[in-house]
Amino acid sequence: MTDVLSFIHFIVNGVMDFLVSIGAPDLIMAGIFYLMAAVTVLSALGVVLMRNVVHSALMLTASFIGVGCLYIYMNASFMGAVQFLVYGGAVAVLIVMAIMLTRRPDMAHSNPSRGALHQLGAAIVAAVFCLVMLIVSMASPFRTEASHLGDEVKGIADLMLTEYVLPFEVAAVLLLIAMIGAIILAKGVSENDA
Amino acid sequence: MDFALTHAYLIPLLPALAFVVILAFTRLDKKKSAAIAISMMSVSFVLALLTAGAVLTDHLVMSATYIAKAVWVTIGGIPISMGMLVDPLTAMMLFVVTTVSLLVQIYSIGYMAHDPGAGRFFAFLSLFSASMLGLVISVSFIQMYAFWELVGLCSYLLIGFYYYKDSAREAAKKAFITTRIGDFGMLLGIIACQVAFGTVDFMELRSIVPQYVWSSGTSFLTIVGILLFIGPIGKSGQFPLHVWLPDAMEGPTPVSALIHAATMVVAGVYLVGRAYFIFSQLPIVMEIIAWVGGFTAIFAASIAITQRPFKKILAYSTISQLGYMMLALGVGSLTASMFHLMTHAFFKALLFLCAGAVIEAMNDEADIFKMGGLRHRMPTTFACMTIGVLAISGIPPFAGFFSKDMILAAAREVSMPLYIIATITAFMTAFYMARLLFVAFLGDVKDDCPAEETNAFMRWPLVVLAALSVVSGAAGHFLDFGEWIHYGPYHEEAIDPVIAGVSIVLTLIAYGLAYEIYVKKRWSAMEISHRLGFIYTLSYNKYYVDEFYALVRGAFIDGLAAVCYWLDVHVVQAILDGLAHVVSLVSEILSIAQNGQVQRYVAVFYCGVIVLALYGIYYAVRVLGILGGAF
Amino acid sequence: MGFPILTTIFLLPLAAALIISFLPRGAHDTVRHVAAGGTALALILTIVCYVNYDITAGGIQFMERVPWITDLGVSYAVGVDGISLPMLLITNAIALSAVCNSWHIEKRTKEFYILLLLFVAGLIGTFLACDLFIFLLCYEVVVIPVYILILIWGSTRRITKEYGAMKLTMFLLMGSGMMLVGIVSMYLMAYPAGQRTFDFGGLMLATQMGHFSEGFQIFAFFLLLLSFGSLITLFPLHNWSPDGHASAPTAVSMLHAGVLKKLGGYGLIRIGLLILPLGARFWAPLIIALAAITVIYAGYIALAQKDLKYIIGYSSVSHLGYIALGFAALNVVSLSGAVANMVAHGIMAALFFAQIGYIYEKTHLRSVPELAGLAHYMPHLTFGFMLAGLASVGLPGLSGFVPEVTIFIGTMKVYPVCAVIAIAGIIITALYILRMLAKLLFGPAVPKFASVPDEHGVDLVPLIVLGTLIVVFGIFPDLLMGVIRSTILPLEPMLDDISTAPTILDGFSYAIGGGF
Amino acid sequence: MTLDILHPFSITFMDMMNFATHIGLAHFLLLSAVLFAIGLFGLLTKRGIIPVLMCIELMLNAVNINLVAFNHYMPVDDYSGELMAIFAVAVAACEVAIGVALAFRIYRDRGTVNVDDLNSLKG
Repeated sequence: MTDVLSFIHFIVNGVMDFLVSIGAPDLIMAGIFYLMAAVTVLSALGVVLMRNVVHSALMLTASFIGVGCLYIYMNASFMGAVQFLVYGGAVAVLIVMAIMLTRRPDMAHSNPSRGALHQLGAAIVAAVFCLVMLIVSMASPFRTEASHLGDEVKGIADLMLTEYVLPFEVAAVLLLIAMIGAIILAKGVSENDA
Repeated sequence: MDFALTHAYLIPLLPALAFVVILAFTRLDKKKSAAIAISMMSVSFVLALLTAGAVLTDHLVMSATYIAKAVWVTIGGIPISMGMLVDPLTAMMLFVVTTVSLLVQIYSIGYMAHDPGAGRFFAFLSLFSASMLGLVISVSFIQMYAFWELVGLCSYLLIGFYYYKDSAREAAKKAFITTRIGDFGMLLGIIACQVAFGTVDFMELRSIVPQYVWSSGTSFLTIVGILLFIGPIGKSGQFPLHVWLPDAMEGPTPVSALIHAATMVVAGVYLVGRAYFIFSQLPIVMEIIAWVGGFTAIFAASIAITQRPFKKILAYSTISQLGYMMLALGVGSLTASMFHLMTHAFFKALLFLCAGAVIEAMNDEADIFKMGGLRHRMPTTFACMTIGVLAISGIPPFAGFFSKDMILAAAREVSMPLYIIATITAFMTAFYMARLLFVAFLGDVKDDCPAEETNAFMRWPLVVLAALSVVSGAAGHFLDFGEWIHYGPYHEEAIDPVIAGVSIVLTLIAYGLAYEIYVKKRWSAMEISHRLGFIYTLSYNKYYVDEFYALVRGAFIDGLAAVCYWLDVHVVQAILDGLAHVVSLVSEILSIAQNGQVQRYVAVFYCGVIVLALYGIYYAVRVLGILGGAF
Repeated sequence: MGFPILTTIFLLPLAAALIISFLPRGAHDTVRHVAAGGTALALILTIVCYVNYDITAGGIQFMERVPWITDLGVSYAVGVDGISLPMLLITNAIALSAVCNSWHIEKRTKEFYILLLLFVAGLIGTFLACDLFIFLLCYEVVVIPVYILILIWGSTRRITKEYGAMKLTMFLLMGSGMMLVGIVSMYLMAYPAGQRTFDFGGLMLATQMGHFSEGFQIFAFFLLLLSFGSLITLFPLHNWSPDGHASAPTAVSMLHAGVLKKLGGYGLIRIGLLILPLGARFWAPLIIALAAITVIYAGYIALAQKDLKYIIGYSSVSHLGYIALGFAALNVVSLSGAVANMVAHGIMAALFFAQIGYIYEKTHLRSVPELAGLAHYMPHLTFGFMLAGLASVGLPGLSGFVPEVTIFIGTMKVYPVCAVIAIAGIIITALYILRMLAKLLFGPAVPKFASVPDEHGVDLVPLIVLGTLIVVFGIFPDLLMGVIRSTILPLEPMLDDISTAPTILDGFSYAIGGGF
Repeated sequence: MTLDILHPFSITFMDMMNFATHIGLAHFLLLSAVLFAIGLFGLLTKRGIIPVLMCIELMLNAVNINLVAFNHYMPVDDYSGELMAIFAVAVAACEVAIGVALAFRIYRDRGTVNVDDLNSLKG
């Protein structure tokens, strides 16, 4: 039994060693990255290309989730959680709400684009921009080593309440103002109340 | 007597004071205004007499003058002085100007009795005299120019005194602008003097100029002299700038008397006399002066023969006499010119004041052919007028004889043609003056003639002037006018019997001719004018000089002005507007980026970002040398 | 340091504007009184300054200096010398007249006076400034109120007021742009970093020490010429001014013709000549030629005009040609004449516009053919017009005579031909001024003007203030020339030095070859 | 000089394989750039106001990826980058809230949510 087990162990070890020797963990990690990147980019393209705005919104949510996964991939699990909650949850719901409130008769063509010439121009701008950014990205230092910074949530919390306490407070105030503003905008103020 | 000399500045200052006081306080009160003006003028007159006396007793002569001056303003290191220069010439002018001014002002009390603006009139009259007196005692060209301009201003104000009449308004404008053209030349001359010699002071120039001529010749000075002479051409009504003088009759008659006799027009002659030390060095300029004067004399006389309005005839006669004075200056006789200036001042003032009396008596009817037989209605005026006519025609022993004779003699010495011109002019003068006298005063009284003898204020100045017209010539001749006022070495001038005889005979012939035509009516004046046809029309229309000027003005002033304006609006402004359009066109193009839609803004923004990023890459790679680390 | 009199003069209009801005909207009379009080007080203080100015000492006096932005070398420095003091005097005199002339404006009175006082304060500041930064600042303060004043209170005739206002503002802004470049480049060239200064005396010192190469001076002066040349309306850059006058309200026209345009001449002398003497010398023949053209050309255009404001507008263009002429002849005589003529013409033009403004306000007419025989009903107005007109013609005994003769004497020395051409301008001036006066004032009475009231009370203030100046400076010209002389005469060695420097006639290559 | 610039691109097959299998900072930056460009394209072409909002969200996400990636891969000693991303999320949440409210308001006032009709920025 032990022999068998040790054999199996040996085999597995051998396979693992083999796999490690041919760089399989990197491959798997790369595969996971590519998968998530593909989800993100393709959903993003869907957002832009779908004709129905509801589909666009779904695609947007998918893209958000892809990005959230990428955060977790980078060991930023708190950031990923925030992404899922805020984007995947709140923002997505808000946008769907907005679509519902401003709905139009023909939902199938509710996400119109501009004319071909316009699209061509926009595509050129976007493509050139992308190209430039790619060049810049490629020129960045090629680093694959992750930095080890300890517990993420603790680190963020420390920073947030020490060095960045003022922006934190300002952000809180901003959220409050945005809330009030959104309510006033949506509700509307009649001339008589002023 | 020193008092009179040191306080000669009071002579122009007092009438100026009268002007200020009247204008500020008593403008609306006729009597007070007249009283102020006349009292100030009387004091000036007394002071002028005292000054003349001082000149005689102190034996101030042309080469030894009394000067007092103070710096008026220093312009960038050049002091410009105002002051007084008293020599016999000044004294004579002061006497003449104050006398005539005073008499004219007294006369004006009567003449302006019914005019509501009389206060203003006396103010202007005082300023006029003050300016002229200031001009007379000037020590420098600049001072003279300043008062010269003031004289022009006063003539403008006084000729246009009846501002509600269009004709007066236009005449005033014409006087100012025409003399202004002369002033332009004169100013150029003065500035050229200042620039060349560093001074415009008469006494300093007097010592500099001969040296300058000796060392550098006369070519530059000739130009200066011609420029300076343009001023007198304008002011003294010489051809071709004489056109304003006849029109100046639009002013009240006392003004005409003042302008034509004592102030304004003689300023030009006086200037040439004052600056004689320059002109006499320049033969070419002297020639020009003589010929301009001679031509003006005969030209104006030929116009006067055919004119009908009383004052127009006198106006052309003034131009003609001024031509005489210029002629005298041109042929080198300062004495003759100044002598004639003095006698002319008296008899021309007399003639004008008579004209004023007559025209007022005729209820503003100026045409002599509508008068007639006035000697019955206005005997005093007639007597004075006769004396004036005799004086101007040069009948001995009246004033004009002596001065005119002196001019003829001087001309004879220098140039035969000029002498002939002067003699013909004398003949014509006698003729048209006789015509004026005969037509207006002899013959029968017209039925509707409203004329009556004038009041005392107007009558007595006539009498005084008549007396002066009788005696001034003889007095000047026998008291040796020339000993006092002369340029260069003095030599006594006796009356040349031939010249005097010829002129007297011609004058008598002219009288006879006029008598035959206009009193006896032996030949019809109409027929003669028809016979002469073309020449008559030419003369009657003043040789169309005015029309010619109107043409020139239309083409070169108004026409050019319209062209310039057109250029300004359609070229200069159009270019500017065009530039503005280019700018707005460019902005149209640029504003494609800003069509009001956020997306367009975003697109442009990202184009900008791309450019910046590319520059950033270029900067990083080329300048900083940072190369990519991905590989 | 004693009482800061110049700062007080500078701040008085601003203080008045501040007070007015807190007054209630309807209190028109109080607003007017505050404005008049402020400007009158400023005028009185200026006269005190003028009387106390030490002519024998000359130079900049009543100096006040407070460091401001020390890193850039900017300080609040004000002072007056013989050039700026007379300008300050007429600025305040014209300001008071303009305030009184606008007495009857009922449309947004409060805003009108606030803007007008800002405009005045800007003008005062430019003349007081001894620091180019302050100069620029005040110049910019001038531009904006003018635009708004024309736009709201202007009038539309041949051209719309919007067009006139825009054209004027564009020219002023273009000028200030050029000036900014010129001044900043001077600032940079004068000293190495760290010692830089905008101070006027400091920059003059830099010139004397030869920090500005000849080529640089030529370049910088050209920029200043474009800017100040358009302000004194040299020939191709003159077009904005008459249009600006025609559309502006009277008070603005008075200050524009009287002071704002003189800023060009002032700047040319103050900055152009004193800091960039070689540049001034280089461009002088060009300025002379343009000035002679301007005198004649604008005079002719004035002859063809019907609108009173255009006549005086073009007339002031023509007269400013004399100032440019006097400047560019570059000798002490002509420069004194130029400064004096700025003063004389300023008073005269302001008086003219005040009278025109009065007629326009009462009759809403300002075209010569529509007006006639005003002398019958309006003796005060007639007196004002005659005084201004005769001063304009250059009559002795009024302020215009001595300055003009001075300019002519100064110019005749160096550029006789252009001087003769310019002197011919006096004939044209007489022509259009007398034509206008004759038509406007004299001739048969027109009954429809019988009901128009003559100037009385506060309407007479411009006539009294400006008329007094005209007569006093005319009869006692040394009051003016003495002050000017105290500052101009010490320039003689410098002017002699540059008199042999190359000019544009010697060609660009020579100058630039020696410079850059 | 051209060689210098092209140097990063003169690469071998092994280099490419190595790059493809070892996920690092550059990958995330590339991903972020692509995502951003897609968002930009959408921003420029969409007519509706809500799709435009969505595209802006995409672009914000791209930026956040950058922030987190830099924090993760660069040798830093705290979580400042992630914190910035969290702030960005907070601001983005505000922006969406306000944006949606604005869209709703515009829809109510004008009856349309087309960006074409909103050109009051043009003077």
